[in-house]
Amino acid sequence: MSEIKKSTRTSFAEAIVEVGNEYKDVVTVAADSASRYGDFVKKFPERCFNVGIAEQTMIGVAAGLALCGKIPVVTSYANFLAFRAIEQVRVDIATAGLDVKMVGTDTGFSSAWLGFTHLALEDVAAVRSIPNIVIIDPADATEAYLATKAMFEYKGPVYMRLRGRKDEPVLFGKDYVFEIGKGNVLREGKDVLIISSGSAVYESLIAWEILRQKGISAAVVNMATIRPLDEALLLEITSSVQSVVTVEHHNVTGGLGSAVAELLAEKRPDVKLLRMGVKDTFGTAGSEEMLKAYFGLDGNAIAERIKSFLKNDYKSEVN
Amino acid sequence: MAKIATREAYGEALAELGEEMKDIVVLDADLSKSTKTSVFAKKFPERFFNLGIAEQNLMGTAAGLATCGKIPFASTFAVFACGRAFEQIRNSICYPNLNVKIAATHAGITVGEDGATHQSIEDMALMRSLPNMTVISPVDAVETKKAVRAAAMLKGPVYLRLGRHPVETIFDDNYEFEVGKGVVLRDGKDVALIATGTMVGESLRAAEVLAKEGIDAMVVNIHTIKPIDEEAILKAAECGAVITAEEHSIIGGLGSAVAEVLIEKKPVLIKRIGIRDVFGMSGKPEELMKAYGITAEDIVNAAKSLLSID
Amino acid sequence: MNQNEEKIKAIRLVAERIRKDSLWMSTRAGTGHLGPALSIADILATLYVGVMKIDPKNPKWPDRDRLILSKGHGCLALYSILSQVGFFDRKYLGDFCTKCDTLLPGHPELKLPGVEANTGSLGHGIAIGMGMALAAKMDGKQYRVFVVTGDGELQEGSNWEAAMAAAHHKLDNLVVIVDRNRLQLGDLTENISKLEPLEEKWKSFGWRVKSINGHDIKELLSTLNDVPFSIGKPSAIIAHTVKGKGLKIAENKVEWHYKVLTKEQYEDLKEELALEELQDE
Amino acid sequence: MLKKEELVYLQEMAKKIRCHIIEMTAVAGSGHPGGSLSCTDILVALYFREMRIDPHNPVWEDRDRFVLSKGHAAPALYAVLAEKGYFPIEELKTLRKTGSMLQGHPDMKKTPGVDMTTGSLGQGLSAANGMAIAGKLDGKDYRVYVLLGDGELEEGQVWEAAMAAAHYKLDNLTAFVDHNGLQIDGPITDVMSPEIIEEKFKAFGWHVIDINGHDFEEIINAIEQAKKMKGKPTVIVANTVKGKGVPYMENEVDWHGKAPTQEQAQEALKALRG
Repeated sequence: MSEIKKSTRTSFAEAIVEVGNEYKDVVTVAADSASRYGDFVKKFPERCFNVGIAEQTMIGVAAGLALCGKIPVVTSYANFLAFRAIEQVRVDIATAGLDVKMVGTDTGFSSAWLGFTHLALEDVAAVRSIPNIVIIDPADATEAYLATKAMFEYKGPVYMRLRGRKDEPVLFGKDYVFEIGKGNVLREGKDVLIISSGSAVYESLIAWEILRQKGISAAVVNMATIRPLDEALLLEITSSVQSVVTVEHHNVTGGLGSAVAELLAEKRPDVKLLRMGVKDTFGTAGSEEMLKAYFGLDGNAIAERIKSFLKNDYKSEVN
Repeated sequence: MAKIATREAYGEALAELGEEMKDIVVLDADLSKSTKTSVFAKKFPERFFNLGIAEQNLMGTAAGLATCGKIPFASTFAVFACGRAFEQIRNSICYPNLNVKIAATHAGITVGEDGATHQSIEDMALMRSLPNMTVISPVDAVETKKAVRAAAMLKGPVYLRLGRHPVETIFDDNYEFEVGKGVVLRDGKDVALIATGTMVGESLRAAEVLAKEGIDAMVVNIHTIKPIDEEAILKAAECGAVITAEEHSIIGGLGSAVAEVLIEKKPVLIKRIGIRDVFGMSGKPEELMKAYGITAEDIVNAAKSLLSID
Repeated sequence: MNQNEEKIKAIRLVAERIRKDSLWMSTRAGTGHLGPALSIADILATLYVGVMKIDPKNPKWPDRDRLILSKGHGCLALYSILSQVGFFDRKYLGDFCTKCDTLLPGHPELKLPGVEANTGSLGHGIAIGMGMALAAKMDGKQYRVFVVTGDGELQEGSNWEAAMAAAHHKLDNLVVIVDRNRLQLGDLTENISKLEPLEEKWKSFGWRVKSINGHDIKELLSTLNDVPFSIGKPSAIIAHTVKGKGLKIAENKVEWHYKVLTKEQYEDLKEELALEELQDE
Repeated sequence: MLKKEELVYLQEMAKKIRCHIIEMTAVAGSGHPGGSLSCTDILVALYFREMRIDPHNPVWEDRDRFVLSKGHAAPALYAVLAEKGYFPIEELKTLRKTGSMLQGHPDMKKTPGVDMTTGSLGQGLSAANGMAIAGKLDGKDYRVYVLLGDGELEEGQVWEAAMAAAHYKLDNLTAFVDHNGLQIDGPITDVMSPEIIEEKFKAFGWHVIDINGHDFEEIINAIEQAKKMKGKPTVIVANTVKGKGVPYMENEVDWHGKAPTQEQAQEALKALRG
């Protein structure tokens, strides 16, 4: 891991300008959220629309633009996009499979201080309940940049989770490859498989290091695409690694953990699974670091939980 | 046995409860005739509020009433309740843990001809993702009545999932209902059929077919999706093979809840029966159940294929 | 007869056919929203025959005018008019809610040629139409977007979000036609949540408004061909209509929002209304 | 008419509240000072002159209710509640800290005196409607106040609720619009104009009063007028200045959601204390 820090929102803003150069049909629709598009707004003012604080209209307008051959990008706080406007996302965009890119920001703990209304911990669950939508949760700025570009190479609705304005560690270098629907093995290991996405990946890597020092060999997979889930990769790894832990900065219900549980329950009932995430409770206010610790989802806490998970009879585990 | 839609039972139950509990108020968004809150409205017009086609305001108003000690029942179709007003339910009702009951009708694909926009196959997933929410999906008219009463007594937000289409009445009045407690309807040892709502009837039928073929199936009614009865599920899993059945997406509802419990506590063979991550479409309820593979026959086939793997 | 009168006569015939088709489709299927389809028959007939620039042989023609039926439950009328102007063969009308995965479901979907948006959930149409109107402005295209909404539908806040935004973006290529039949599923709109003064509401949101008789083809034609009423402003037309128009037992009756004729009733009315045989030969 | 000493009392209180807002957000290192300062005088008029409340019994059934629909102005509400005695003034320093009773947006389960959880714009008026309906239902004479932002009027739910409030003739409900003209992306008239606000509410069946939101005399007269209005809810469109009282914040959109540094806070306090 390098010392460089950058926010996923910054690299999204950079990538979207390049995408704008490349694809003339890309337009942005904002709901009082235009700043997230960075220089795109300055560079292509005629391709930017702001509908005000009206997220439902933002989605509807994007659908109309898509129906006229545009490739709209919408963005807002994940909560207002995936909660306030969820029915519009479902009916206007998903039922028709429209080519609209939806970017929810400030997910996980990154809206920290704003309190629970802005803490998006159920957005993946909400979007995943709706058919047709690809869901991407990039681990760092590099991946956010690549994913932003990749979603325009894909035709159809995409929901991407970004975080706040705060800079965060850059995990991946120039050689990193992102492909929709493919998990990336970041660390090989044989004792336990850690699957995570988004900001939880960084913490999982810290946990990996702590575990390594204790002589535990963990594999770490970055599952940036939560749907479609990279089933082939998981089935391959779990044919030899029998203990699996999912880590997400999201509610344990409905998100990555559930997706993995659904797969393994049906295909690998011999595997033991521990789902780590926010345990079916609402968020609270605090800095991102504080909240990670508060919910037991920072590197230390993850390592501790995995140690006891491996030690104990997993049947008595209550995550 | 007589077929009665669970929404009919809901309307009657509300009208009865209204007599006993003066704090109950009922809100609707222009669908009172369909959701059957009209029965209550006729009896207690001063405690009934139609807010027009405005579901977000429906939930917000219910929240406000709850802060003043009322027990609001807010009704509309499941798609609008859980979809259009999702954020309002999250922020104005669940987070403050207000005593609001959301009784949504027309859930599932058996809504029929209205088609995809009106067929709610994600509602349980959405409601289950919200902390503080209790999610109940009753089987028939009898269970619905008991569930409505239980919801009124329970303090905190409750989501009641009701259907449009008449369904067979399975239980009699002696049936005992308790929020959060699964009910074993048929004992068995080879495979456990864990079902909710309309799929309980299909599962019982499937169990009969399986019995004829020498397969002893257990049938468990999980009417409360959240909090889920882990004990009942773990007990059912002793069969060694589990099938979940729901008229809902296999993502996020009963199937996911059971998978989550079992993979962590007692891994066994599982097969989830439900809508396989696609939208609904127009058609007659029975045709649709067939088209989406959620009939007794599908359960039978799933059971057989699970057991042959064994 | 001058040209205009001829056109009006032709439109009237098309509107009559919409009504007959709606009765035919819904009776056969035993389901459907009849009342709200009958109230918009004249509006849709006028738009498709006398106003809109379309090419049914090329349903995706980029320069076409668009129509979004925001009150998607009125789709019986839409299906009829789309088949009448040639988007698809009339024989498919028999598929309305009679077979699984039909192209003609209970609410309109894009898979049917001529349908411009998936609707059925109220309060979505104006925002989608607004997106289309924005696209036209961007691309320097001349097409217009017509959105037909119900009146009760205007209780949804999403309409007012979109109305505010359309005015802000000066979308004079966007036209909303409100089917003001004064009834919604449960009751009179004014008993459920008062909409009046409706004209004032649109005006206060920055739209130009006209109120007309939604069954008077002549008035419909002249008003619809007169949009935009003002350069730089979106136009709203409040079309006063009768729910169930043309079917005496259904007119102004709230229960006919979602009710259809029985086959017996249909046979009884067949002669009087010159309806088609229910069964295909 | 406001007596001279009453006016001075309210003005002094408003000054105090504004100082709290600056201090709180500076300590928290985040928060929304601009929109808190613009609505301070309205809150002071309500809590220190108008509302029937009992800080020792925050859940008193007959109390007047207040819903801060523009929940991001929480610092203003917290400062008022603390000065009113709902909780110790010391608590204000814990704003936005993990475990604090003072969340980034108002939380009725955590903070005594907060009548409704808010923070997601557009939702407060609906909840206020519910409270007003309950009041009518129970034959109680309490009144319900709700404060909306002007940008917030862009949310459709506000108009759903506005329509319903008029339909139910909720004359026990009074809404304020904090008309400061700015939202995150810029002036409301550039981003998405909700103008003309007065005409919209009139068309939605409300009694409308237009005032200077920093003039106590006008605020209180408007409240009195609203109380006399029968059969209609009243909206008071209060024309305000975002960042009011702190020269470098006034009418500056950047101060919507940014906390002052300690130095900036000192400068602000100096200006406020005059």
